[in-house]
Amino acid sequence: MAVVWIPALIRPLTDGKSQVEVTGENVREIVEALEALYPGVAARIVEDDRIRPGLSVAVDGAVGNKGLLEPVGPESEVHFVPAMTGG
Amino acid sequence: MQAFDFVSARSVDEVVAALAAGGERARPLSGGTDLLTQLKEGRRAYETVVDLKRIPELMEIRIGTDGLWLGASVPCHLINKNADIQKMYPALHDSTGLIGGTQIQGRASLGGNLCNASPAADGIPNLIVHSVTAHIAGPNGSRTLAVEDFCVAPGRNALQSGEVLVALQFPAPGKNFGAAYLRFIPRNEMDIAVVGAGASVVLSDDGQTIQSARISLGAVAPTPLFVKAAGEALAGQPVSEETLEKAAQIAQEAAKPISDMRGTIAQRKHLSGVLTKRALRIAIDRARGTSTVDSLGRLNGNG
Amino acid sequence: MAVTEKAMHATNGHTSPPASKPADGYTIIGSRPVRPDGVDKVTGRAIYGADVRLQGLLYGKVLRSPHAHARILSIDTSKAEALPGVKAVVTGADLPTAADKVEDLGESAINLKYLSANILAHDKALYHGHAIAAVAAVDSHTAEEAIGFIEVKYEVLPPVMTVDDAMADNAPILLDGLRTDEMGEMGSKPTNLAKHFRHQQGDLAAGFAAAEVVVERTFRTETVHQGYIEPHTGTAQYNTDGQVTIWASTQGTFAVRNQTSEILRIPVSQIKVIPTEIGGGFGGKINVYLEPVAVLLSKKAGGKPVKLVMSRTEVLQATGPTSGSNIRIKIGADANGKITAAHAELYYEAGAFPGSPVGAAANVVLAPYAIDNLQVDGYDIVVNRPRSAAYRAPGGTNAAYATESVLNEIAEKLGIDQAHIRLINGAKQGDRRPDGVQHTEPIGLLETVQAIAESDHYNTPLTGKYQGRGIACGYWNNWGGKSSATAVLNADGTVSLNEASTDIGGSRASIAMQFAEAVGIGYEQVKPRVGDTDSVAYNDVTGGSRTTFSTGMAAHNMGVEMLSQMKERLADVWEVDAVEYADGEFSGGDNHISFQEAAALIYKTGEPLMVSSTVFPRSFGPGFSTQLADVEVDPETGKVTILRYTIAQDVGRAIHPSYVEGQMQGGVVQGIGWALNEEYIYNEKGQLLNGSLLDYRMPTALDLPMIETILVEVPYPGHPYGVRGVGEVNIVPPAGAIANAVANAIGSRMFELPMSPARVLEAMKE
Amino acid sequence: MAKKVMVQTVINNDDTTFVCETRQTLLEVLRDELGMTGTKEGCGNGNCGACNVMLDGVLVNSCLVLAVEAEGRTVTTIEGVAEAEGLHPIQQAFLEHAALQCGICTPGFIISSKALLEQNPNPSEHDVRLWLAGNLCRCTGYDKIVRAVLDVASAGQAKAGA
Repeated sequence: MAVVWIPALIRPLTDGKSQVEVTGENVREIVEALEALYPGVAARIVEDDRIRPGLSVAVDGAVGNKGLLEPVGPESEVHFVPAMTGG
Repeated sequence: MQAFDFVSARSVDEVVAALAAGGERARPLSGGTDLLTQLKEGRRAYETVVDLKRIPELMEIRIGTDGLWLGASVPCHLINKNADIQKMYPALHDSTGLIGGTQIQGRASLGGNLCNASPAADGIPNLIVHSVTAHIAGPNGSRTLAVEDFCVAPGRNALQSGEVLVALQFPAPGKNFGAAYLRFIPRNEMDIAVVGAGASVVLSDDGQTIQSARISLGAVAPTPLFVKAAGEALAGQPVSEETLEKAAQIAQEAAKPISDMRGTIAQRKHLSGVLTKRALRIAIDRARGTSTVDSLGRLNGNG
Repeated sequence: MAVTEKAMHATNGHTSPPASKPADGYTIIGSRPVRPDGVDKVTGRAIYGADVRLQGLLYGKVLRSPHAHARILSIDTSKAEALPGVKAVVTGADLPTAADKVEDLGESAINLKYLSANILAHDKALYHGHAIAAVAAVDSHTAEEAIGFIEVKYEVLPPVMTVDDAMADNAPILLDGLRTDEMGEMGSKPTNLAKHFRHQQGDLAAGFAAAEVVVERTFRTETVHQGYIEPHTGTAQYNTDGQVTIWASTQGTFAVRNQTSEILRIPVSQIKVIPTEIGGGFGGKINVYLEPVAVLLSKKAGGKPVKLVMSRTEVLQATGPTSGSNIRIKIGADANGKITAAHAELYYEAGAFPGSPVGAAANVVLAPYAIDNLQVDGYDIVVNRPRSAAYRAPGGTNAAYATESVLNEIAEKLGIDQAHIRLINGAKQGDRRPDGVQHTEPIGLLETVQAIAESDHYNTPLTGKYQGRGIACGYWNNWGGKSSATAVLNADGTVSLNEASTDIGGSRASIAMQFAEAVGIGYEQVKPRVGDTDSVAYNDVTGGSRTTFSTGMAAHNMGVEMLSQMKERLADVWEVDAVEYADGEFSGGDNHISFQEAAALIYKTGEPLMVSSTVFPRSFGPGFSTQLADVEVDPETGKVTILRYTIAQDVGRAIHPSYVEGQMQGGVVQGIGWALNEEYIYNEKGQLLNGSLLDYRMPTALDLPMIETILVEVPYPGHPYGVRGVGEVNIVPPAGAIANAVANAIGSRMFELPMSPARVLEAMKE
Repeated sequence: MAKKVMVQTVINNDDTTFVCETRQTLLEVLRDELGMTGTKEGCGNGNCGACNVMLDGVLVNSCLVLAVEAEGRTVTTIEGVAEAEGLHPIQQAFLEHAALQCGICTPGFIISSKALLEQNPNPSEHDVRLWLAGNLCRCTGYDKIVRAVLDVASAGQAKAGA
C-alpha cells in the first residue's frame, strides 16, 4: 500500500494520524481512498477536479504535474506540499 | 522634462544678461549632475538653461602666491588630479575624490555643488575649512561672500536674480597647515553623506600646538555648518586626543540634524563627534607630514 | 582600507583567466570556452529590451499611484488624449473582465483577477507606484507630459505596510474577497492573511523536553529588490489581423505569452513573443508588467508598435521585490549539539496580492539539518507594497538568516565550533526535508561544510579586536520544468541548436557544451540560439536553477538522437549493417569518415537531418551551500566591512566552471547587499522614499573583497552529466553568515536586516 | 513639440551631426536618434554607470549630459572601442574571464575600464575597485570584472617592459 503523509492542518480529519496507508494506482484513487476512510479530506486537497492551486503532489519525492493522474506505485510515498518555484 | 531654451554662454556678461532676462525661470548649468537629475524628476523646471562651461574664467585653475583661483565650473577630476592642490588644499582634494563616482567627477564642479546648496554637499565643508571666498558677478557688478554664508536654506543659495558664481578664491595656506574632509556613508562610494566633516589646522613649528583651526559639518543642519566655536576651542591647545575630544564635543553639540531615511538624529549627532575627531587627526597628520592614522582617520584602524 | 588590503591576497599572481581544460572523462564539460553571445555583448551590438527599434514606433509611459492604498473614484484622460502627439491612452477599464479563478501559468499560481489588477489597477490602488493608466505618444517626452494631464480622483485609505499592521485587529482590508486558506479550509471573515500552512513531523514537545539548551528568537527582515540593471521594458504590436507580436526581455517567453493571453483574453495562438537579450532577472522578470499594456496601447493606436520602458524609480516602486518578513525560530539541542526539536514561524509580506515565497521559505528554513521533531508554520500576508516576485531562492535568505543565527547561539552556549555543529546535524541521503519528502539521492551538504572547515580561510586566524567570523548553510530545492529544443545538422558539420531558455548568464554556452559533449564534436561547431514562442515547443522560464539542468538534458538527448540517426543514414548509404562512432569518426565496413564529412554526405544523399527533444524531469538534485564570512566592524560608526568571503557549493557537475563560479559570486554579493544595506524605506503614508540606486544601496565594487569559490561536485544521478542547478542556493546563507560574523565581532546579536550601520551601533550599545 | 537644434560632434572618430531637442540627453540621442543602442540606461540619474561614455576623453554618465552640450566635442561609445584588427584587449579579457553574465552593464564597465587604464596603466586592486565603484553590476559580484581589468593591466605592463 502507498503511504500518504497527511499535511499537518488536515490531521484533525485523520484522527491526528500523520501517515495513512491506502491503495490506489494514481493520486485520484489515493484521494478517493482517503476520503472513504476520513470524510472531508478530499475537499481539502482537490478543487474543481484538480489538485488545489498552490499545492503540489510529490510521489516518491518527484513533483510531477499530472495532478490527480500522477501514477502511484504499491510502495509509493505520497506528499501534498505547498508548490515551490525558483527565481 | 519640460522643454527649455539652451544658452551656451561665452562670457560672464552673457550669463548675467541671460539670467537677468530669465529671472526665476532661468538657471545656470555647470556639470549638470544635480540639475539634470532635478529636471528629470520634475523637482525643478526652467525655461532657460545657461551653460557655463565655455567661459574661460569659470574653467580656470590658477595658483599664485595669493592662493588658488578655482573657476566655479571646473570639474572635480581636474581638481583632484592637480598635485599642487593636493598639497596645498588637501580637504579640497579629499572632496573632489569622493563626490559621486569617477564619471560624476568627470562633470561635477565645486561651484555647482555650492550653488545646489544641499545640506549634505560633500564639496562645501572643505571650502569652509579652507576659508574660501565666493566671487559673484551680477547685473550690479561683482561682489564677494564668505563661503559659509553662501547657502541660506536647503537647495537655496545667496545669489540674487541675475547673479552667477564665477570662482572660489582659496587663500594661500600658511606653513604647518593641514586639512581634511571625511564623510560617513553606508557604502564606500556612491552615497549621500550621513554626516560630513571638514577640519583644518595650523600647528606650531614643533607640531605640538594647534595655533588655529576650523571645523565644518555637513548633513547636520539646513545648510553646511561652520562650527566656529569648535575651531576656537582648539586654538592654543596642545595636540592630544583630549583636545580633539573637546572639539568633537563642541561640534556634536552644534549639530542640529533631522531624522530622515539616511540617518537618525542620534546617529548623526554621534557621527558628528566621531568624524570631527577623525578629520582633525588626518589634518594634523598632514600638517606634520606624519601618518599616524588610516585613511579614515582611525587610530590603529579601530577608532 | 582594510577591505582591499585583505582582498589583495586573492589576486596576487592570479590575474590571468583560469586554464580551460575539460573535467576528467570528458572532452568539453569542465572547460571554459567563450560564450557564443560574448562578442555582441562586449561590443554593444547585443539587442536588449529597450534596444528594439521598429518603424513607426510609439513611446509609452505609465501613470502610477502616488498613494499606497486608495479607492479610485474616477479617471479623466480627455486632456491627455487631446495633447498633440498622443496616440492612445488606456486604463484598467480597457482590460477585459478577469475571472475570479486561480490559475497556474507555468510558474506560480495566481488569481487571474489579481494578475489583471496588478497590470492596471481596477477599483483600488494597492501600493505606491501601482499602474493606473498609460499613454502612447510620438516620443517619450510627449508621453511623459501626457500622463501629467490625466486626472485621477482618489479616496485615500490608511496604508497597511507590515505583517504587524496587516494582522492587527480592525486592520484595513486590502482585498474585499480575500479569506484565509488553511490547507483547503477557507476562513469566513475578510482578512489580510491569505494563507496559513504547516509542516509537522515527530513530537515537538518531547523534542524540546529532551534539549539541554533551547534558544528562541524573533527576527525582522526588510523588503529588498532583485536589482537587475536593465529596467523592465515591453514592446508590442497589435496587428490589424489580430495577431500580436511582443518583444520581451523576460525569463520566459512562454510565461509572457500565457500571462498576456489570460489578462487580455487573447488565444495563445495569436501571440508571438520574441525574446531580446535580458539584462538580469533573478526571478523578477517572470511576472509581466508592461507587455499587456503595450498590446492595449498598440491596438488603440491603430496597430503601431508601442515601446514601454520603466524608469529606475518605477522598477523599485512597482516591480520585483521579495518579501519582508517576521520570523520566529526556536531550536533545542542536546549537550552534544544534536538538534532535538525545532519550530519556525514564518510571516511573509506578499505585497498587494497573495503569493509570497513563504512556501519555499518553509522548506528552506530547517532544510540543511536532519531534525526528527519539527514544526514550520507559514503565513502569507497582503500589505500595501508591490506584489512580491520571485528573487533567487525566493524566501530562502530571510529564513536561513534566522535559523543560522539561532544555531550559532546554541553552538556558543554549548561551546561547540560553528562548523562542527553543522557537521553533527547536517542532512544526508535518506534524511527528510521539513515537509517530509525524503532525499532519496545523494546530497552534498556535509561535503560543503567539510570543504569550508578545511579551507585556508577557516584555518587562518582573525587579527583584529572588532573582527568576527561566521558560517551559515543553505538549501534550495531547484527545479526541473519543461524544456524543448531542436538541432539541425548543417552540411558543413556544424549544428544549429534552437532552444527557448532565455539566456541570462551564459546558458547558451552550457547547453551547447552538453550537446557537443554528447555528440563528440567541438563546442565551436554548435551554434545555439534562443528562439521565439513560434519556433520551439513550450519551454518553462529560466528560473529555479533549471536551465543548464533541463535544457541541457534536452541538448544531451538530441546529441544522442542525432548520432543515432546519422549512423542509420550512413548505414543506408554505405549499405552496411552497423555504423560505429568513436573519437569523432564514423566507421562501417571499409568506410571511415569524420563527423564533418558525414554531415556533408548525409546532406547530399537524402533528406535534411533534424532532431528535437522535449523534457520534463520530475526529479532534480537539490543544492546546498556553506559559506564563511569574515567581517570587521567600525566600533565608532557601526559600519561592517567584509574582509574575506568563501563559498562552498555542491554544484553536481560544473559544465562551465567560470559561469558556475560567477553564479556563486553573484548570489553571495546579492546576499551581502541584503544583509548590510538594502531595504525598502517607506514613509508613514506608505510612499517609497528610496526609489533610486543612490538610496537603494546595492554593493559596489569597492564594498567587496574577491569572493573565493569552492566547487564541490556531488553529481546528481538523474542527469546525464550529474548537473544540479547552481543559480540560487548561493544567496541563501549570506545574511546568516554575516550575522554570525557580526555577532562574533561585537559580542551582541542582530535581529533585524539589514544590519545597517545605525542598527549595528545600537546593538553595540546594548 | 519643442524646438530642435542642430549639433555637430565627432562620435567614434566620425563627424556626426544630429538634430535634437534641448531637453534630450546625450544618452537619448545616441540611442533613439542615432541608433547606437550599445550605451545602456540603467537608472537615468548617474548612479549605475551603464550609460558611461567618454566626452572629450573624460568619463561621464551620458544620462547626465545634454545632447546640446556635445556641440564641438568628441564622444567615444562602446561601439567605438573595438579596433580595426579585432576586439580591444579589455573586451577580450572580459570574454576570457567570464566577466559578464547578463551583459547589460558590460558596455559601461568596458568604457570605464578603458578610461582607467588610459590614465593609470598599472592600477592596484583598490584602484580598480574605486574607479569602478560608479558602475553597478548585479550578476557577477565584481570578482571576475576586477580580475579582467587587472589582467589587461598586467599584460600591458609586460608588454611595456619587453
